[in-house]
Amino acid sequence: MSALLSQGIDLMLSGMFTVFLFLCLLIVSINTFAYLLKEKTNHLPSSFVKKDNVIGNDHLKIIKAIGVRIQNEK
Amino acid sequence: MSALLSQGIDLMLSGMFTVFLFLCLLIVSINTFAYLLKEKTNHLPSSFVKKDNVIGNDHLKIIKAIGVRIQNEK
Amino acid sequence: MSALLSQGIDLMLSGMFTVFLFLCLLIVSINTFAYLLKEKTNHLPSSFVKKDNVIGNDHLKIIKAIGVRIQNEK
Amino acid sequence: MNFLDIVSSFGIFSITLPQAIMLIVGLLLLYLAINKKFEPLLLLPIGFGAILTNIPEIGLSLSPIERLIYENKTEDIQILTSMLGLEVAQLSEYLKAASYLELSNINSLSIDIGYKPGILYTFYNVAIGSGVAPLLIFMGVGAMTDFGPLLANPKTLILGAAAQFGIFATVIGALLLDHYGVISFTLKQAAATGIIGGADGPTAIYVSSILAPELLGAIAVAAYSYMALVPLIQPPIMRALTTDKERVIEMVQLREVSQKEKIIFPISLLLIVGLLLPSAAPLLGMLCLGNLMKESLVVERLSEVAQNSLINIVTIFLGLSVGSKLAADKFLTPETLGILLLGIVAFAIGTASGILVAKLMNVLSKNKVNPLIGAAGVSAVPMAARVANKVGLEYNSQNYLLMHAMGPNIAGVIGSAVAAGVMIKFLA
Amino acid sequence: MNFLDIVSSFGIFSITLPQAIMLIVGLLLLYLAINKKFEPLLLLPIGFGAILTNIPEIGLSLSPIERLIYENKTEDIQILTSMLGLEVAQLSEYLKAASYLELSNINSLSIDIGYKPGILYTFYNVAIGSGVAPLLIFMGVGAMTDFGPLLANPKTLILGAAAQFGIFATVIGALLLDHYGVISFTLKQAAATGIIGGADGPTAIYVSSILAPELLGAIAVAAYSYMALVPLIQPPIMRALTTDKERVIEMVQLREVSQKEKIIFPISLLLIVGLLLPSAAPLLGMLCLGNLMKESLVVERLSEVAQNSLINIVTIFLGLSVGSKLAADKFLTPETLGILLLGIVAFAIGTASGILVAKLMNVLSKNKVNPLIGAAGVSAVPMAARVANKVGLEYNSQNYLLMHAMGPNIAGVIGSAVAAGVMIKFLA
Amino acid sequence: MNFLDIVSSFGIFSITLPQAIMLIVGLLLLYLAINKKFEPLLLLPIGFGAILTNIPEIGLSLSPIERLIYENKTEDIQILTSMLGLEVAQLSEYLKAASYLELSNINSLSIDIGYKPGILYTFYNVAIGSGVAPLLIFMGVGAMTDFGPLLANPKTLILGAAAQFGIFATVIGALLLDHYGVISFTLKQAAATGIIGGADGPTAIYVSSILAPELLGAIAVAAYSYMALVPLIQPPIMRALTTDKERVIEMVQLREVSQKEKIIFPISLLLIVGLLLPSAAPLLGMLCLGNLMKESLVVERLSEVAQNSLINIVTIFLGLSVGSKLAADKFLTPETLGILLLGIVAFAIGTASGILVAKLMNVLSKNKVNPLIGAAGVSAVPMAARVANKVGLEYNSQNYLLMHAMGPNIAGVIGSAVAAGVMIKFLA
Ligand code: NA
Ligand code: NA
Ligand code: NA
Repeated sequence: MSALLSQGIDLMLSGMFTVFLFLCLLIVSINTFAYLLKEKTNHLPSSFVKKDNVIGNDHLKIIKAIGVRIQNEK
Repeated sequence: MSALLSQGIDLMLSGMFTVFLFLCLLIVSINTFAYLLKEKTNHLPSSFVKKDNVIGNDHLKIIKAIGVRIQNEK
Repeated sequence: MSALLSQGIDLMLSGMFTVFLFLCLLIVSINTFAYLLKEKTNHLPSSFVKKDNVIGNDHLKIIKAIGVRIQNEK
Repeated sequence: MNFLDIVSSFGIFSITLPQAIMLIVGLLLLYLAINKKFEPLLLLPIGFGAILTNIPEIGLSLSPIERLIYENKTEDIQILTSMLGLEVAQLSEYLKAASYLELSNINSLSIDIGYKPGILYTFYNVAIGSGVAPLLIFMGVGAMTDFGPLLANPKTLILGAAAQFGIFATVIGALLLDHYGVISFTLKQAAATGIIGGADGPTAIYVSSILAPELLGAIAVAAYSYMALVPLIQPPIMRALTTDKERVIEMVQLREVSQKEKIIFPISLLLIVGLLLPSAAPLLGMLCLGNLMKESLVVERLSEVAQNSLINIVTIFLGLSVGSKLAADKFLTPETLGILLLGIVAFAIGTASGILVAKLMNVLSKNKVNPLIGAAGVSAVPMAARVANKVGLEYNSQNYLLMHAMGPNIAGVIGSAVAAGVMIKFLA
Repeated sequence: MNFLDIVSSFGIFSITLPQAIMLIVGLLLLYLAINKKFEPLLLLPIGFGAILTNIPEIGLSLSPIERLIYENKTEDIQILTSMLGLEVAQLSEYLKAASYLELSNINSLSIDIGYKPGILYTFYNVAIGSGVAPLLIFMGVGAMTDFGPLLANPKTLILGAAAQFGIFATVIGALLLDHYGVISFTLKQAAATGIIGGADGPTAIYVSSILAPELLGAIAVAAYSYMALVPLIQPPIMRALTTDKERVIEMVQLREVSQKEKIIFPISLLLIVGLLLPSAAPLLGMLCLGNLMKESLVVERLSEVAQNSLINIVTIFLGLSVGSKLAADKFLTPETLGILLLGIVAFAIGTASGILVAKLMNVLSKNKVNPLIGAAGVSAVPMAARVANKVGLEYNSQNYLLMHAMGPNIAGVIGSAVAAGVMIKFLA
Repeated sequence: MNFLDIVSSFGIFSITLPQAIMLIVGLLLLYLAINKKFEPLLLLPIGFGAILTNIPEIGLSLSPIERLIYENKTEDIQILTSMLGLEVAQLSEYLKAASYLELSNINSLSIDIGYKPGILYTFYNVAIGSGVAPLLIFMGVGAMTDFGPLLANPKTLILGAAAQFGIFATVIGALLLDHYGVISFTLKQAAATGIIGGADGPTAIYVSSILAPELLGAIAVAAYSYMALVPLIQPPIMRALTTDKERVIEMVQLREVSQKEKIIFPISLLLIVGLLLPSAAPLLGMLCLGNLMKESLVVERLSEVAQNSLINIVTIFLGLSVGSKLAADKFLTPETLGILLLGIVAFAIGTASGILVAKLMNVLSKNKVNPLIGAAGVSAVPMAARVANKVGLEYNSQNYLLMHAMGPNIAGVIGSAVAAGVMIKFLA
């Protein structure tokens, strides 16, 4: 294998390694902050959480509506 | 006549020649494309063309209205 | 007193002198133009001036309303 | 330091008479812009820039070396000349002969000695020296222009060509002034002066920044002022050169122009300019780009920004940069008087040429044009077209010439950009 | 001067065949942008810039010295070589070996001789050479991006990582082409070519401006064209690599994400990139800045301008600058063919990698993901996410994958910026 | 290359403690901007810029030669020194003594060796080094400011003058710190520190960029932070220096100001600054230009863009550029501590001076002013005026001082720009 090819493979290995490591660290960071912030908002009354679900359903409707529009666009 | 003046006249002649030639070429180009695109849209029903005239009248009204406003502005 | 300190005091004196002189000149200029422009508009009918007062009251109301909003904001 | 020293160091005690005169000129431009609404978008920042430029002591429109010389501190001049290995007396000769590279080094040295470039000098270099600002204005103009009236009646392009005669006749006029020793003009300067007749601000600035930057201030001021004066300059000429019968000619209603034609037009104009007159390609190319962004309907974001934020930002800098060329020593010259004189001649001849060629067209063709719209060929968009419309209405109150005049009016923009290209090609 | 001389001096008579071909390429890009709506925001100005660049005679994308050589006037070349103390024959060797400082001096000399930098050359240097334009675009993208879907389901970040395999596989592909003597690529050129697989315009432009500016034109055109072609490129691969059962997988509804999480995300991303891979910090940093301006809710003025006026203005200059790299002699090369070929391979491999890793994740985890969203990991925001949604709906008309696909889609932007950082770190 | 090598090359392993501290400072600024709403328009980009600046390895705020030295690769340093004909050990001496021209050449050489300028270094030079950004902010501020309240009651200008005593007292304070060996300040540095008391961000940045760029970061951070803290800093001083009787004074209603007066004001201010204190003309001139564009009512397009798109774009770059001056080695110094300390002193003295002179005016004039509005003379527009209004309402719930306080508040902007002009005139 030529030196150039071997350098390319080195680049690929270190590149993919870094990309995965980076995004995994990002996952860890996201999950950590999600957990920490959840902790803090856990004291909210359950009625608030329910309301949240209702919003969730609205959200779903919106997503579907967007989807339909996109489909029509294409 | 001084050299400078004669250069100026040269500039004038080549300038006016180029300006006219340029804009004449542009006229040819505009007419050509107008003709080519008309060819394509000639298959439209005559009712469409009539409608076009009606739009034309609206157009005229708008122009007159603009004119009146401009007159008032001045 | 060190040379540096004395330079600082020089800077302070000339600075404050210039600032005051500058803003005083600005006061003179503002008052002059206010006077000159008043002269010109003095020929307006008194009804216009009255109207002006009415506007003034509106102005006051607006200022109060703004004040209330700012207070609430804080 | 006592307070008298401070007072005696005030700028007013070092002002020169020419600077004082230029401050008044700046105020006059502000007055024309604000009270008379003379092209305020340009004349307001130009007038303001003129005042800033002529503030004493500070040299806001000067390069570092120019500031060093303007402030005239013996000590600093000696430092510079010793750095350059010159005698003090040799400096001005050296500077006159200096190449671009040497000047750039001298400016660096002057910065070392403590002279920063003036802020308006920076604005000028970035906005006009680079050529960028007039080009971006042209892009914005393109994005704001509807070429429809021109496409609907392309033969009115001829009128936009004819009116450019004002440009070249003025070049000859300037050279005659030079020939008879009244005011001296080089060919480049004469050409830059002539372009005022194009009645198109960015074109005039672009051309003069290339051919005669020393005259740019006067040329831009003349161009914008006379554009604002078009309603006064043109009607007498229009009345003198037309008969009552001609003035009431009603023109055939313009046909509808399809969107495809509007899209194809800037592209074909770009190709024609690219293949015929590459030196006009920057100006006309940017006009075409702006218009294509508008008409293509697929990049509304870009079209919108080109005709709003971007053109407005650029206009501020363009105006201030033009103002930076109104320094007393460069503006208060016989050339400026000549430019102001020749500029109005250029407008008049352009107007006349447009009208006369319209009359000639009527002789040759059965589809009559109202010769009043020929006057719109000088450009001064949209003022000249409105003037044609207004004068037309005076004689025939049902005869709205506005749309018909827009054709030669816009054609005049293209025409003067072509004339500019010819000048740059042969003289730059 | 007679009129024949004038006509014979028209640009068309000095056009070269490659220039003519490039004019057609420019027209083709305009056609794709306007009629086919292929990423018109970029391809319209790129196509327009390509035409401007290939206008004969004028060299709008050339530096002063390049213009001097392009215009090839014996006299001027002699002046320059005598200034440099060289024989004419030595000039091209000298230029090849010239350092940055020497080149800058040579350009100054060329300006002295009368050759100004072309306007597109100026645009390129300011917008891309400095790195500013792609960074500002990234800031605007950040200000327009809602990272919510990604924060709601962070494991989809894995898919955005996986799809970057397309980048590196393409690097190897380019090196194999070089190895077998088909088309020669250096490692830097191969890397810049690979980044097309990132399916992210600003990243591709940023990387190639650093690693292989000579290929930037082809790389940017390939990147934007293939991004526009994603709806054609991806579906066959998506169908080939998934089973009917997989394609109908419905995913758990995304949880609500709090504003605090959205504020913390760009900050933590910034810190991670700063502490891991500083070479990716300019790109990702600007993305984070834009996003933080949006999500912090305290600087709406800045967020608004970043995602409107500023990004639109920058897009115009970026497009024209990319177009300036489509000069005939640099674009009509075997490398361009190789880049166009490798670019589509990169997209295909990236798509496949995303899908396959999604399938692998389903093997390892009980919370199933629909592998179609893996294809969105290539980025091409938001096109690839829409494609995933559309293909999903074909098989399950109640299965809206759009929001789920946005996670890997945006992750793909981060992933390719990380890949870009690695390349810059090891190769720049 | 194995994966451990890759990991060990991560930026985190080359971070220095000062850099880590500065990352925390950057986060703190973001926290203050976002959570505490401390002047977020500036502190958010400043904080973000601070983080970018202190990312290890990459030197985003460094010039090419600084990056070369920061990365400290023996080989590259040797190449450079051999190019310069120096020993390696001589380099740092050489750089210290280098002139502007030499530095520019050294930077070119460093670019040749492979070190590009950091992106924040570029931003700083374009935005602040050139002086452009603070000036454009001032233009935008002018276009947003209504000078009406000041024109209606011009004697409140005196209060705007009085409050500038905070500036000069702080200069003396800094020199005393130097005198007693606590923290060393040069006169220029003391002046730049004093300008914090102007409570005006762009003025502080403009002055410190000219007099003490090495302190610009700390000065700008102090200025904006204390402006945000005005509601905490001022009220205790206001209460301490006024009696209950004074605080309830109701002021005569402001007269109407005609549009003509509003148009004439920026023009006469421009002339006064031009004829008295040209060194303040750039700052005040741009303020006047913005205001004239607003009040003239003839260039709404320009006024609109100056107070929206343009100022917003410039703010982003200004903030990042200020952040670029928060490099660890320049910020973590005793001077910074001194600046933070002196800055709050400056605000306090300015506040007190404004109040005391208002009391003095009441002794001399029968038209009483409420001394609370004297505190607004420090500027910190419009925060200090709001504070005056709020404290006034606490003691007299019908007494709206807001409009009355706007006069000295805006006068304070003019006053500190004049003070800035004096400093630049005597020290630059
Ligand atoms: Na014209
Ligand atoms: Na990507
Ligand atoms: Na102040």
